[in-house]
Amino acid sequence: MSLLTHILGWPLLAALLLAFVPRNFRFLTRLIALAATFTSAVLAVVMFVKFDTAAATEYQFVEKLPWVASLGINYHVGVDGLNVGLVLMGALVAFAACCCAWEVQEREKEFYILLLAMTGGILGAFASLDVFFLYFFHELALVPTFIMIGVWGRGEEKDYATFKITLYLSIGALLALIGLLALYLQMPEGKRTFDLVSMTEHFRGKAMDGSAQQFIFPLLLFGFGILVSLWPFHTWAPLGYGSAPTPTAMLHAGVLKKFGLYGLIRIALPMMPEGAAMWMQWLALLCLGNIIYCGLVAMKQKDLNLLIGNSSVAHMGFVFLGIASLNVLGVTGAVLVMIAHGFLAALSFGLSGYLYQQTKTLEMEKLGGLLRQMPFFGAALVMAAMAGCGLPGFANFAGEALVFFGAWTEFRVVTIIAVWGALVIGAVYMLRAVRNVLHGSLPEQWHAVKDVATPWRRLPFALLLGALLLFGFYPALLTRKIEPVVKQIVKDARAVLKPSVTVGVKNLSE
Amino acid sequence: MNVGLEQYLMVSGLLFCFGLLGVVVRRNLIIMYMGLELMFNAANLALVAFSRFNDNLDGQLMVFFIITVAAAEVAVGLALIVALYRKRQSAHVEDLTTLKL
Amino acid sequence: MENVLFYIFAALTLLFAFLCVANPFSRNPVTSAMFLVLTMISMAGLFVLLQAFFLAAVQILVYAGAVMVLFLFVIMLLDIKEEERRRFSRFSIALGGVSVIGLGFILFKTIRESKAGEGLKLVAVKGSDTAALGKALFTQYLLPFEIVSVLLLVAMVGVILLSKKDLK
Amino acid sequence: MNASLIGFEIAVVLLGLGLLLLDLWTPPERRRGLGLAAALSLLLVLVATFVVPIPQEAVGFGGGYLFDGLALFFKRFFLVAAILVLVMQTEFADRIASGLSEFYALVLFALAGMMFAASANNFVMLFVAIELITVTFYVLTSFQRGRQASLEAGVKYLILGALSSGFLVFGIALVYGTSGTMSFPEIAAKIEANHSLAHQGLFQFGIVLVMVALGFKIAAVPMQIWAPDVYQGAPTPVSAFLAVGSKAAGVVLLLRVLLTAVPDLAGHSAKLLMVAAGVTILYGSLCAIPQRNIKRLLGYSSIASAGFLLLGLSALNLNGVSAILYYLGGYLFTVLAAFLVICIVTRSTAGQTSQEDDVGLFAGLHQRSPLLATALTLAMVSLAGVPPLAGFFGKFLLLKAVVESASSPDQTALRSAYYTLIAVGLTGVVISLYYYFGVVKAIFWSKGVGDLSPIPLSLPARLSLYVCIAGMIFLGVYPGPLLDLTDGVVKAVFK
Amino acid sequence: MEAIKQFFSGLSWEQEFVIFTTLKVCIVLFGAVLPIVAYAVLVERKVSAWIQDRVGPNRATPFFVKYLPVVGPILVRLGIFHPLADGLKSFLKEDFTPAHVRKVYFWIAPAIAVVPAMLALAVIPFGSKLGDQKMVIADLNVGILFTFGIISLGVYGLVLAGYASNSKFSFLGGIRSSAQMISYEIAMGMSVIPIFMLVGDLNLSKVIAYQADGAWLVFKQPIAFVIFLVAAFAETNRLPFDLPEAETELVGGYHTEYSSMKFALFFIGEYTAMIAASAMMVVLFFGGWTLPFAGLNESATTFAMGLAHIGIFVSKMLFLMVVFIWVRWMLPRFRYDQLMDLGWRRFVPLALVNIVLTAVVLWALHPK
Repeated sequence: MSLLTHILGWPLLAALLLAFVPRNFRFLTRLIALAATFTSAVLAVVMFVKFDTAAATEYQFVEKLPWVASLGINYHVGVDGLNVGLVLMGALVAFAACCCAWEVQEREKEFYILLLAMTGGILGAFASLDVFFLYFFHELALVPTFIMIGVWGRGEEKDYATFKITLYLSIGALLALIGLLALYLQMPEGKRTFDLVSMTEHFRGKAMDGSAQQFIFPLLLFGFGILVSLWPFHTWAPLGYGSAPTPTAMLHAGVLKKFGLYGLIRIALPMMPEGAAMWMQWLALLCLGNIIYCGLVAMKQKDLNLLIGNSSVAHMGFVFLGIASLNVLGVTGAVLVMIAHGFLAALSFGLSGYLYQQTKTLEMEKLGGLLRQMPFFGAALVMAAMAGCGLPGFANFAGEALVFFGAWTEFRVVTIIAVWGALVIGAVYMLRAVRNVLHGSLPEQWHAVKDVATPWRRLPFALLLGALLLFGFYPALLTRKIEPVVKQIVKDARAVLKPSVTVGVKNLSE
Repeated sequence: MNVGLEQYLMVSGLLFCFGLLGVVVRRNLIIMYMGLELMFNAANLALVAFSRFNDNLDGQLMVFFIITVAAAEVAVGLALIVALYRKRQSAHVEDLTTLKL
Repeated sequence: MENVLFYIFAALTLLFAFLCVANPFSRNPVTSAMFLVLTMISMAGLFVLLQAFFLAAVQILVYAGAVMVLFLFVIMLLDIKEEERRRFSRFSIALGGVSVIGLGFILFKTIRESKAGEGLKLVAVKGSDTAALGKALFTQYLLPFEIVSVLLLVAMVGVILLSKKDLK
Repeated sequence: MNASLIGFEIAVVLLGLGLLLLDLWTPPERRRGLGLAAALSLLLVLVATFVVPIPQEAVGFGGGYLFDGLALFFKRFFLVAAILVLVMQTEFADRIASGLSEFYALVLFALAGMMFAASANNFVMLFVAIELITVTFYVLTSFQRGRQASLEAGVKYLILGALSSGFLVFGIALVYGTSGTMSFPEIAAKIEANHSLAHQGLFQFGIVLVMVALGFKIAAVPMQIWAPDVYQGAPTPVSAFLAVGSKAAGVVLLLRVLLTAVPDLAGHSAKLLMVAAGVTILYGSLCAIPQRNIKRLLGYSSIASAGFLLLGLSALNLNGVSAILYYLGGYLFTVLAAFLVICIVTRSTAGQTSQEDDVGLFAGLHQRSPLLATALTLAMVSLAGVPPLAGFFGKFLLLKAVVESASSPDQTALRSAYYTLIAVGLTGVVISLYYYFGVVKAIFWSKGVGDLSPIPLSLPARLSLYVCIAGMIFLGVYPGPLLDLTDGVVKAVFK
Repeated sequence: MEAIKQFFSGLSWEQEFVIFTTLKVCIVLFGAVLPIVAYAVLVERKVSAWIQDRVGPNRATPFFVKYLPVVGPILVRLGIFHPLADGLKSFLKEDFTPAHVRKVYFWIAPAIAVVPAMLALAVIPFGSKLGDQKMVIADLNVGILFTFGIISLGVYGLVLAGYASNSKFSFLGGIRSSAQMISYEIAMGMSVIPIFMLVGDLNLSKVIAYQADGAWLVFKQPIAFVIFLVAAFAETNRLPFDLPEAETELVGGYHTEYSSMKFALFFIGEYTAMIAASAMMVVLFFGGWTLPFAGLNESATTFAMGLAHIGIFVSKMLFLMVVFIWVRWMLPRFRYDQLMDLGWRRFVPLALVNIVLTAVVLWALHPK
């Protein structure tokens, strides 16, 4: 069996196993969950290391089993430069989230089962090279999210948030499903398959009918867009993350949300260049909504979690901008941001979750001066904030810079506004948050709060920070893998555009 | 005017409508049930007329089955209505109120 | 003569049927039942005009003779008081009336337009239609016949179950 | 006269008669076991359908009875359903005041009716089979005649059922009259020979009436009103059999009439089908939202499912039909699992709450019986159409078929209608998530849980639950075999 | 005479049909049925008197008859004039309508009770031929079914009478009668099926023709005859099955509230039903108008022979009516549950067995 199957299989297997563990064996439950996620994280690292960068455009670690032959559905997993980083990120974040799950005290068994199912789903969604399984795994990850928010969520608006997130995400997923089905049916009869590789090959050779593209592309764009909280369909995100239990928020905001973006880059762009050409302008405008509007909203937040949620929506704007630019720099940057933001969002939510655990509140006005009380926590939060502002040294910087370079050649005005938004607005709310939470005088009631004490508890934060820094200082680790693939995708996607438009500037790795 | 298939169908159609009227407007279960019988009879008339004018026996056989089935249905139906009446002391549709939201 | 008889029987059938479901003078269920009996009998007349003697007899035997007696039986047994204490809701009458008239109109139109009877003549029955029916019933339609027998068994079991006294 | 063709049906009827007789010699305290015996015998019949050599395609009894792949598929379907229902009935036995053996036997007769319906090839067989099913269900629905709800449900089913029968016979009369034959293939042949027949007003009117009547069986708009009331009021196993068996019988007859008899007209009435499908889905989904009674909720959910089945039909392609069969296959296990759990849970809490069958009864179920909680959760999740369960793949196939039609070049005129329909279908799915998860929530996270005593499970019930769970998961995770089967069947039958 | 012949030969088929049918109806009804009913009542009273060792009605006399020599006193003794007096009485009595009844039905019910019984006679061939005319009012192909259909309508009169009277005795009587009649109709209907299996036709004339060719069916189908006979008692509400009007329990049953002519109509109805039942039995089991000697088995060729056939038929029928009356005074009344038990659990299965038996025998004799 391929390494990938192991990576996504262990968590699912562990979920199944947990179903048979008695309820009161709490330690065993957690142990199994941790072991499974740890295994997949380690395996993911192994995979990442063993990944042959020279052959980044090839699919590696491939496994293909026929599943439903009559429909052309195969269990087909594999990674190329585009998703290898995402799988790694997913596995690491899953492990971190599992470490942070200690805050859940009731019904642990169910929680861990759902968490593991979600993990397996996420990893499967990123590793699948079959459209059906792509969707299948995504749904498998999505549904536990709803349940976890509904049950273990917090805050007064929990039920409303559950309802809203379920509604929005289901609609998004189903729209995407229709789009994918339509895509499948565009294949000539007899050759129909859900296999992503063959589909891409097919449409590369013989472009899809223009009117079909006009129809399918927006379905995918908005279907996936809703999943990624594209403005103006983003309102579920801050609310949902605000109410979600920490591990769920980490996994969803960090990893699962990226699925929509991945789908856009992997499926929509290469197969439907005409659709892309038509809609990218609009996407560029909409992403301003994410960056500016949500940034402004984030500034107004009084609750730390809502602030992080809004900022996460704002960050998605950068990715959209990168995709909209449709050149090698922009899209590579977008993928980089996806990975970086995965670590960042997980880190932020993990931290805010820890804080909530200690103080039972996240209202920034009530907090303050916690740095003295909790040095490790404070340091981590500051670094997360810095990463969020896009300071150099963190992976976000590399990604965002690439995005802006890429976008600059395409939409100057938009880029200027976006940069302003990113630098100014982002800095304002992040720094205000840091100030409100960490600095100032320490209110009486917080004298008893404790820092993240044991190394064990510190592990997830350290891991995520480490990853952020690693890829921040050495982004080529990723870009070298991403870029060749993106080149191909961009070439496909630009197939119908006038040749006068520049195709990227130059290779980054040079 | 010479009487042909059309005239029979008209009668049958009207009969069907009357039956339906009974079901829709009346509120007494038993009378509603009578309306249903009328609808069956309308079908019977149409079937016999078609069968005879097409000179094809299938329609009459169908009538035979319909009559038999209708009789069985009436037996069960009336038993049910009686059983309900014993419990409820009413045979009115408006009184069927147990099953609500 | 057949034409005249047709119009007589048809008119009677329709009149009785109407009085059965919407009698302006009485809302007594017994009256309805009796008008239904009359409808059945007039319809048997129509069957005879169509030379379907067997079915005419069965119609009277089963419907008028057994089914309707059952109805009457039940009405009397329950001694259902007349509906008159309740008022019909105007709305339901209007709605029912309109929909039924609409349906009737559509039916009327389709029957008119489809010219169903064109070129078809009533052929006189040769010999006994009963024999032909019986033959078909026990050859071609044997299976439905047997199924109906199961159905009758079910009805029998059902009626007994529904109406027997509890032994508690 | 080719009696061997109806061997399975004969076996079932004889089994029913045998039960009625055995009742005489069985002491009351052992009658409950008769149900299990019947279930085992049916299992034998089911096995026989795999073992006995079966003709590929055969017609018998004057062309009225057709044995083909579709018939066989549905016969097996009904047998499985009946076996599970019988097990459920033995669990339900305490609440049947008298006539337990008849309770079992009637299910067998209804089963026979369904099996005949699966093979109906002319309108006489259709009518007779459908009436056998319906009349049996009148009795079954009102079987708990000590309970007012049961009786009311029976009466409601009776009136509306008879109304639909009225439509059915009048429709048959018109179709027969205009085409001059009762047989489905002959009608098709007549249309083939004379196309104006298909456009004749009376003929179309007749077909519409027949459709409406069959719509009653599958609980589709406009004949859907009975479903919630009857599901709620009927004894739980009966509701289950109604939801699965009766509905599937309606589906198979609908397929036979639409695709064998009037394939041409099916194309013309696509819009009608679409409207019915859309309205049914919306009605079922929206009305289910405020429900507190679990059986009533399932009633509305069954309406929505009927809408999805019609969705597959209105796709007007063979993949749609195959999807319908697949969906039904998953639906079988899903719904029966749900009702089995309801049946067992309400037994152990009977009389403790004023509101019977309220969703609140499931509070704390996961502590009382993890197996039951799992089964019900999986059923709800599967109904909601979430992977990796059977319901997901069924809905996936249905939607796929509709999208296929929408994007096919032959259906350009209907394209926008198909898009609307897809949108409606999606809306239905999204809404349904809400109320299905309401039940899941009640199982795991309701507040104020009172009774936490464990629920004992009998061996047959346990086995049935395992079968249902396995079915749901298998059909969701590994749809290949069943899909190949349904594809093959549909292609062979409807060419 | 010539003129009359001329007149008839000039008629169209339809006109001829109408005229002769009307004639037959009138003759049968007023020439046969009503007198027979009237004198059946007398026979009933006389027979009961003999059985109970009484004299019976022996007073009524028109003012002149008793002065006739020899014949007069005998006629009076025989009570010949009692039916006349009874008829007169029923016309002249006060026709009282109680206040609590449901008027319309109260008036209609007696009529409904009479009509079906009379209609049932329409298909019975009471002779072979007179001239060119078949001696049957309507020679239907489905004769027997028609009879059963009509007889089954007879129940309405009683039920409605019970309902209209609005008193519990009447009501119970009505309910009882409907249940009883429906129940026994089944046994009755099934009992005759073997006959038609043998004959192969539902037409009653054919049944007679079949018996003319061989033995009477009463010998071939004794079981059927017994069932039919018993069911006929039940259908006509005669003792031992006269539960609907059991005096000791229900006063007068469904006709408790009736008086005068309306009561008389019920009476006529009952006796007409008896006539019909007897006539049916004659046709079905006793060879109808045939006698197995003197060439009487053949359809009549002469006018006299036609009359003889009618005479034979009527005699057979009268004999059976006497049996009806005789039984009434010999047997006690059954209990209601016994009645139902007998019908459903004895006769229905018996009739079924009989059908199967006949089928088996037929199959054995004429294998395909």
